[in-house]
Amino acid sequence: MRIFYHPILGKLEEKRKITLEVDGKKIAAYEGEPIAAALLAAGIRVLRMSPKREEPRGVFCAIGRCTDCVMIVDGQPNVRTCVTPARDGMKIQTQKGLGKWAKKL
Amino acid sequence: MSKKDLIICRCEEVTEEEIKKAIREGADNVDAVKRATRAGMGLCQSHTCYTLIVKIIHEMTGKPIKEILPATHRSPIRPITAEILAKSKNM
Amino acid sequence: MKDRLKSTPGAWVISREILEASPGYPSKEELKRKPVIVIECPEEIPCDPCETICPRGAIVVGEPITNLPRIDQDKCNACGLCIPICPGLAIFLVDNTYSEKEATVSFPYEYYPLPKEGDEVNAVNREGEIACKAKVLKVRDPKSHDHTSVITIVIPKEYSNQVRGIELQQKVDKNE
Amino acid sequence: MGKETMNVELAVVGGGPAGLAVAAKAASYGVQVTVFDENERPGGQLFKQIHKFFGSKEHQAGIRGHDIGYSLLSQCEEFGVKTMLNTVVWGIEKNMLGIQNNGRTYTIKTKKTIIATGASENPLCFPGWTLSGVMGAGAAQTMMNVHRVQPGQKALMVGSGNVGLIVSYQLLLAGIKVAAIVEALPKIGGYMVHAAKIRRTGVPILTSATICEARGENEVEEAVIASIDEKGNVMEGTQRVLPVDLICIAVGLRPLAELCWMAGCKFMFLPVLGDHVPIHDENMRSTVKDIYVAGDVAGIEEASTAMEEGRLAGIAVAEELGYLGSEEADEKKNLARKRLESLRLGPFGDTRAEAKRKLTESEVNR
Amino acid sequence: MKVFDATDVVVIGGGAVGCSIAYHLAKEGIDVILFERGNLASGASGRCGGMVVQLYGRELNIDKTRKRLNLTQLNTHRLLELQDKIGDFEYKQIGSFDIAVSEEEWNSLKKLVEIQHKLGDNEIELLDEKQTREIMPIFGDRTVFGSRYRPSDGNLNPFKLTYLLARAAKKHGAVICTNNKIEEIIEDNGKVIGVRSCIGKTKAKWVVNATNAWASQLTKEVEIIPVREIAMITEALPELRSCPFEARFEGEFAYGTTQTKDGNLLIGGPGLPTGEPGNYNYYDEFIRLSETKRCAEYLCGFFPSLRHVNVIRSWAGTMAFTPDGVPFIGPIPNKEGLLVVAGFADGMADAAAVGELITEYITQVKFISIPMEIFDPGRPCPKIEWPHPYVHETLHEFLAKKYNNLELANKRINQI
Repeated sequence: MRIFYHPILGKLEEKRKITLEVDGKKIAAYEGEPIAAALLAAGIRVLRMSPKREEPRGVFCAIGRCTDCVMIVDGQPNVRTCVTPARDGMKIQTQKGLGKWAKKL
Repeated sequence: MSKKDLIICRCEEVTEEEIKKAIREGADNVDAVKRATRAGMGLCQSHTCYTLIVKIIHEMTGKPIKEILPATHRSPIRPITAEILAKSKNM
Repeated sequence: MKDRLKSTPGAWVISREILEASPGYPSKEELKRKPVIVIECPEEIPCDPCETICPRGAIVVGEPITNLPRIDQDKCNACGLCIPICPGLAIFLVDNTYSEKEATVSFPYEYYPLPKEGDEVNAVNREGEIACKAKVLKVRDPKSHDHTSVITIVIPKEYSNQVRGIELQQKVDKNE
Repeated sequence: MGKETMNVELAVVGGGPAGLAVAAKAASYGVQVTVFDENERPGGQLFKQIHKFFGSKEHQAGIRGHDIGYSLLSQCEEFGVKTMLNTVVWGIEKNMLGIQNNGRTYTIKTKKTIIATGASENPLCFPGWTLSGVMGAGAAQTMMNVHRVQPGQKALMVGSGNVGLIVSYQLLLAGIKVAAIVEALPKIGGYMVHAAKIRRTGVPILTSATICEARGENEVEEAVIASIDEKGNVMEGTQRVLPVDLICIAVGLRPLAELCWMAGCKFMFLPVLGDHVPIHDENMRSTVKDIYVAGDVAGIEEASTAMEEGRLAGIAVAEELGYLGSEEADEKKNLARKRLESLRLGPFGDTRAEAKRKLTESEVNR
Repeated sequence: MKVFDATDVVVIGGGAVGCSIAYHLAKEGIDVILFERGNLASGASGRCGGMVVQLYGRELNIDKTRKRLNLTQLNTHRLLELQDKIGDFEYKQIGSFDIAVSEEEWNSLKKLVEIQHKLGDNEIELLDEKQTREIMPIFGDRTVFGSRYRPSDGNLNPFKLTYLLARAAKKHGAVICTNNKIEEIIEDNGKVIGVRSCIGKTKAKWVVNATNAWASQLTKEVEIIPVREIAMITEALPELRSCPFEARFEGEFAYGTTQTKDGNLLIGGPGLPTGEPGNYNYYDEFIRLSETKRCAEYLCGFFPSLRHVNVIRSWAGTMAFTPDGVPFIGPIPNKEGLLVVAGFADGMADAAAVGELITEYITQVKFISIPMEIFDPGRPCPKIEWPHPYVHETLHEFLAKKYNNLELANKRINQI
């Protein structure tokens, strides 16, 4: 959920709205905000399933250090969504295990 | 979830039990635990689990915490694609 | 499960005795006699904006900066400038002279939404427990306060020593 | 940017409170400064800190962290500090930094380097801690204060240091309910005034208590908490289940010092400053030539101390580079040190002041 | 008597080779203490590709092909058996390549394979471009002329091999003592009687110096040439069809693509020593920015389709060579009780077999499995192929010769 009004920070600044495609579904986002924030705003908190135990994971450190929030972004797995800015039309997928590469390796 | 399955290294999904086993077998520092279990060898390069491992080593061996150093830090300290790393000259 | 989670006794707050013994706390007589500033700041933190902002020099921290703020109630005219500036939100204004049976308490408040003047609200004590009903007398939120509003509520006089705020105006789940 | 090698007089790694303070200060004397920061915007943790700062007027007390951030930024701009954002410093080798920016890597050759990379949060592990919805308190803070997104609807805060208390308060400000704050020690760790303002909203603070487990199918749905004895063992029968979807871990910070380790800086173990801390002298100079440290990376403290350390380092570097006479520099450095000293007064600062003394008086500095 | 006072055999060095020796000895009921100055696998065993390549190099070892192969072939068999006994160390026989990236290289490779066949190395295959790409499709559109291929080569997880060997050794009664540096091998009248470390003296009937790149520091009689090695690791990737390879890249020598079970890929090559003239450091484990980058260039160069993968770390380690390129395995003349096992550029290709051979030597005082003369540390070691590189300038020449590109070597030297 977005914090549209914050008692200290005031009204949410209007930024350019963009659309992300997450596992085939379209969600609205603001340009430049971290992908993870956009997903959180859309109520998507499970970002990947771990490779060995296939357990759900989400945002943990939010500063790009723990690498727990990695997802497949535009066909590339292991993208740290908490520090990767959202851009219009990005295709984002929940990463299962090591993830599938769009490009043939 | 049983305590036995408790994950310490989130990236490589190494459990507390596996780490304790390595310590029982003689690994008494972060680097040795890493070599024995892969804890800290994942994407984040031991950033998150390192202090947890230090604590376990300390509790099991009694080694003072100040003597348990992190594993060696080497470039790149954040994941960077090979292409970007390679795309530079004059280094 | 249904019983409310309670704070561990003594976990967070220094007893009222200590609070009242700290140099920023007015005496019983002063509390009775006039509107007074009440500083609930019993820890030696390096901090002195209350001293800096006071136009009458009534609040003194001095050197070292970790001194507890002292207040000279004779110099203080209870203007309340120190309330919104305190980073700890630890300064209040208590006026037991408001009417025969009622007192006012002014306190800093940063939550959204703000109550409106004239609202009937629940006044809470330092533990967040509802102490009594209150009426919102004033809501001051000028730019200079930088989003720390100062709210004045009217309460029965006997609660003036314990009421330090109001229940949050956002919806609270009563079940927990 | 065409060239792959850039010469920078002073490279500042990290554009948080310390880094920006160094940059503004050094640049004000004429040093050519470039700040490198991994984020899309500078300010580091300052923009998360929406509360008013403690301290005195010189420390910008009573002003909110993010506003201090804006003013530091405008100072940097005024003095011509170059800021490279979205830029990862991925390695260091003597007077060279390896950086990545906009899909390329560059080598930065520097005369002086300031490492002001700040801190990262300590983890706490318990069954279920990998579930989505368990996150660092700082992570939750970033999401709500910087990105304006609620990280959950109802939270449990683990840890009652200043971070735990302040973030709990900020969760409330963001319209998120806080079910409880649990603290393993018998007393809260942070300032009483922070605890007091949270308590006024009725949020319970449970000391000698811990989180036992996070439960949920895919995300956190509930947290199990319990009382612990003096040895830290859970007391049977005290477990309680709280329906929460967010568990914030606030069990301390530690210096984010990878670059210092890589550069070969010598360290000292000082728990009160967070962990192993790079040894530095009273000018914030590390044990490696031309490398300085400032802020949390040089020991976990407050943002206000970070900025003072930054100013101190900025003056020292300007002097070293010949932009400032030694007499003038000494005078300014002493003022900065005085301000630092005053921030380290009192029961909360004493131990830090002592630890800092150990660092600066370390033999390896001689 | 205390544990460390006396034993039958002291093994110095806790890499795969040392641990293998300890394991094989202990299995035979021999008292053995292994001393490692750091952690297990903290030397070349922890900084290598885990490649099990039975015969390296083009110019080297040709005349010794068969003899050298005796050992590595034995090792290949033993690794398979060992995996059943001590646990899974991810050993896979997936083949290995020596790639020709130019017409000229391709021609010389063809000749080389012919010679090898004549020498009795019947396994080695010559694969053309198409065949090479079939086995390793990740070469993409990279120019490949062909390759030399050995199907029974492969790779393993060197950490696991080392730790499993150590664990098995302990199970059989061996004592493994890490973080304890041996300061000196104690002698008495031309006879080795034990070792000295900071925890005191340990008497032993036999001392095995298995410190590889560091062997000369304890045993002056052997000349070991340390060569810095650099490598880079990628993030874990889904399983790729790849196998260990060596190839020239812009004239430099590179190797890699050992994908572990966990999915990470490794690629690297030799690095130059660091330090100042007169004080070069061949053991420097700091990887320079330019070296990390160089490894990334290898990856992008060989496998264009992998250029988008993340690099997560890099390292520098130390390989060891002997002056003639053949490891030293055996007794030191006139030093009764002292064995040296060192000079492995690729210890994984020897570790299992060497453990067995040393055990045979100690228990029966003779080699029984394969002829060992070629590995004799006391052999005359002409320094023709491998000039002494302790002096930086000669290493420079050595690299130039090895890369067959003096200009390039000069350039690399100037970068230091």
